[in-house]
Amino acid sequence: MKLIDINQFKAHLSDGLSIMVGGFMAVGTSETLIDAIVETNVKNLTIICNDAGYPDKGVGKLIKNKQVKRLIASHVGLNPLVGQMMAEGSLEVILTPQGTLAEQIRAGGSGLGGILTPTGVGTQVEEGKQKIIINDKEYLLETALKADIAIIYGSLVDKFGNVIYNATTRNFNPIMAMASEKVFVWAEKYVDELEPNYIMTPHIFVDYIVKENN
Amino acid sequence: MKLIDINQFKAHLSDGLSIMVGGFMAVGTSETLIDAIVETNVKNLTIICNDAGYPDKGVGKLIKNKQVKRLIASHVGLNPLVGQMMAEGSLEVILTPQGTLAEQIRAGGSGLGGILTPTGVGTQVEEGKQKIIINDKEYLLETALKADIAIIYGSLVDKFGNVIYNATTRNFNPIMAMASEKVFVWAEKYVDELEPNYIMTPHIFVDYIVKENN
Amino acid sequence: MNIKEVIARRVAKELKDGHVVNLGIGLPTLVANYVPEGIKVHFQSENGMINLGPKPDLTQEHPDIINAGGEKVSILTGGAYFDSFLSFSIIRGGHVDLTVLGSLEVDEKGNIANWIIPGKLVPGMGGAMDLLVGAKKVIVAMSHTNKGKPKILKQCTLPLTAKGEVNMIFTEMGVMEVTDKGIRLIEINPIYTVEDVQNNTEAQLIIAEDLKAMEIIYENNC
Amino acid sequence: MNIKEVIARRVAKELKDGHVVNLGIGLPTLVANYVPEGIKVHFQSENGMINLGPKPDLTQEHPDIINAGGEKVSILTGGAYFDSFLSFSIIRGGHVDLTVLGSLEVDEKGNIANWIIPGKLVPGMGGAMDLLVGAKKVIVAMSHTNKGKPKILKQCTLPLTAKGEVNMIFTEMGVMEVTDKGIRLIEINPIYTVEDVQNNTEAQLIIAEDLKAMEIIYENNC
Repeated sequence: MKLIDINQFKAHLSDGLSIMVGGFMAVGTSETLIDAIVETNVKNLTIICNDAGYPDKGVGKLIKNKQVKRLIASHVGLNPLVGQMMAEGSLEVILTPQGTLAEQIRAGGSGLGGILTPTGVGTQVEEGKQKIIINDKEYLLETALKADIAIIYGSLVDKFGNVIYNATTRNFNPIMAMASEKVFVWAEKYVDELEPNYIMTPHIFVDYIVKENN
Repeated sequence: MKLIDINQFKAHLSDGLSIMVGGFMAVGTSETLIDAIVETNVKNLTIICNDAGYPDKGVGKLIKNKQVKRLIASHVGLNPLVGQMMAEGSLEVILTPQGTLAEQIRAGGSGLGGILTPTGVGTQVEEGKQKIIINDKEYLLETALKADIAIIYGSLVDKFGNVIYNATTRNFNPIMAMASEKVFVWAEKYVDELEPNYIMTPHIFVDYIVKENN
Repeated sequence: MNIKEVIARRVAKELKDGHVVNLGIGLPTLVANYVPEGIKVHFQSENGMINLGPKPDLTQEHPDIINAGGEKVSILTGGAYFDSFLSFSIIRGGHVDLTVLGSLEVDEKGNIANWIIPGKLVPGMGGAMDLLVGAKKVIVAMSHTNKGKPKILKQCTLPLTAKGEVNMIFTEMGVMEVTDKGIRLIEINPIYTVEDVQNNTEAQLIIAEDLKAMEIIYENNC
Repeated sequence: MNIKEVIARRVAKELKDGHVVNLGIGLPTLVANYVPEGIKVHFQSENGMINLGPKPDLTQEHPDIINAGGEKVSILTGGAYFDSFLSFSIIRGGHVDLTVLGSLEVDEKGNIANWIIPGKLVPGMGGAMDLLVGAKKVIVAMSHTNKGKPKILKQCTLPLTAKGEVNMIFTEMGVMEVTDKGIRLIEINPIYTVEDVQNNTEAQLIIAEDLKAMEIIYENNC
């Protein structure tokens, strides 16, 4: 397990990366790591996140700073900038049902090719997708999703990289930690050791623990 | 939430039921609930369990008592009776890779039609199954699995039916609690209330809490 | 009492003891204020909690505890937190008894459109498509018309959120069921006539033989 | 030292610092006894734990803590428990660096057969099919022959557990790599000649130009 500081985290960033960002309406998003990405000013990012955050919170900061080429999310309604940029053509947005997005990410981290969901059948979401009938019911084949990097918000992180999330900060963090090549976790609180039974993300998914000043 | 006793549990049992039984080599299996099923002597059961337990432990007791028509499991090697009964033709065994079994049960509880796994490609496991190619890689389409009843072993169960499992007793219990019509949980310890952040099976999946003498 | 309150109060009567309920953002959220006495309902929030409690006061609120609308909330005794993945297993897997959603359009086939107005408004579907497909019962709670234009149509004109999933529609004018034969008006707000309701509805309504007055508690005119 | 120990000691040298490792039941389990000094390996058990520790003494053992073979074990500092579903996400998802499995047969295409002898023995595949497909590196650790009959074949005769997934084979006679061109002998136990090894192997071996002596710590003859 590697404990690194913000500058070392920045050294992993480059143009064109795909980044999974944990959080729901920016709760469970590490603003520290987002700010670091803003500071590096890397461009053409693909961001995978439940939503677009707010203009000055969460992934919204990256969007505002024009670092994002493509956003994969389920909801962008609370960030008016997104609608504007979509209309201008300066941001590509792939809207995905929230449950499907969760399944795609988990499939990516679990070595599955994809899953069959009834969600989106008969809507625009089915366009271009394979439909499979099982027991007379139609399902969409939704394929697995992975990323180069995940930034994870842990409420408690131990020195091994084990993570516990508090309350609704958990959201997409655990599955994103499984589906990315390099996983960085920032902690609200750094502790020595966590109770094995209550760990939500085991250390083997975490590549780096980032601490503001190490 | 309904707190019931063993006799009330027995009243839910009948011939021909499909029953998911949590546990791995009988660790995380409620012997109390297994014994109750043995006592009712209901027949022609379909049992879905990771393994066949031991002849006198876990689902092995149901097999020994000739109550099981069909067993869906990943491993039966530690119960010699099973091999014998398979050879005689008195027990149908469907062997499934352990990870696939877990995915099928979770899919059943999650409203998915199935999942695409690379496990089993090029083996007997692929027989009769649809193969789907994604990004030049072959996957098997494994369909969802559900049951009439699940019997769950909780280490700690609160009065609402929330469950926490200790150590390796967790195994298949959480996903089985999601995939069955009626879910019965037996507890090693009955408590008043559990910490919301560490609950592993939320109460909404649990229909009945069974207590030996209520 | 405004229109939203009328609708929320009536929808609340559909809640049954032990129900797992997911309320959409906006009007549907108000339903939680009118849970009938003597029953216990478990509100689920798709961002990862069950047994959602009321808005806490400033001293009680915690930045880690929000609902799907991003508002700070509380959790009741017996509640639990979980991740988004399990949350949608709950939703898609048929473990939610009832969902209440707002809408832009609904039609006589039970189709619903509420996630996009092409070229104008693109909020995204969030969890709505999963809720519509997965919840055992889908209730649409909305104003009957939009600036005088009907929202209950023969056929939705906007891109669908789900096909044939709506079970009931609650508006300030009445209560409707989606049946194989079309939309059936089963309760009417006594301040309107059947003609009023039909005139504000594009779909041809089937009028229940035992049409009842909408069971709402009127405190004043709306 | 018996055959099993020879093999386990040699396999242990493949362990690298930080590796996530899953050991099969039987011979492979012994590998845990010979982790090279100075490195830390995280042993995973598919029934739901990471950082598996040694067998506890009677006062320390707990009925809730077992490995995939059903034996009572311990957990080391930094370890975690999880359910079977997450456990196989770890396995299938490429988060296991190395798995060591025993086998009945292996062939020159990297095929492996170790879960069934039709009509005779039907233990089931347990987690083996997932481990073979998901682990980054697959090591087969087994006796070179079965009652004098080769187990390393041109083509497996028993039903496969996985197709083309084996990377290396460790036996008491030597160490082999599965390559595109066939099985390459890269280390040989000095008590055997190349001819001995080939005579006990059905597949045609490719002999490495830099064939080395098998790096084992001999305490006595086996």
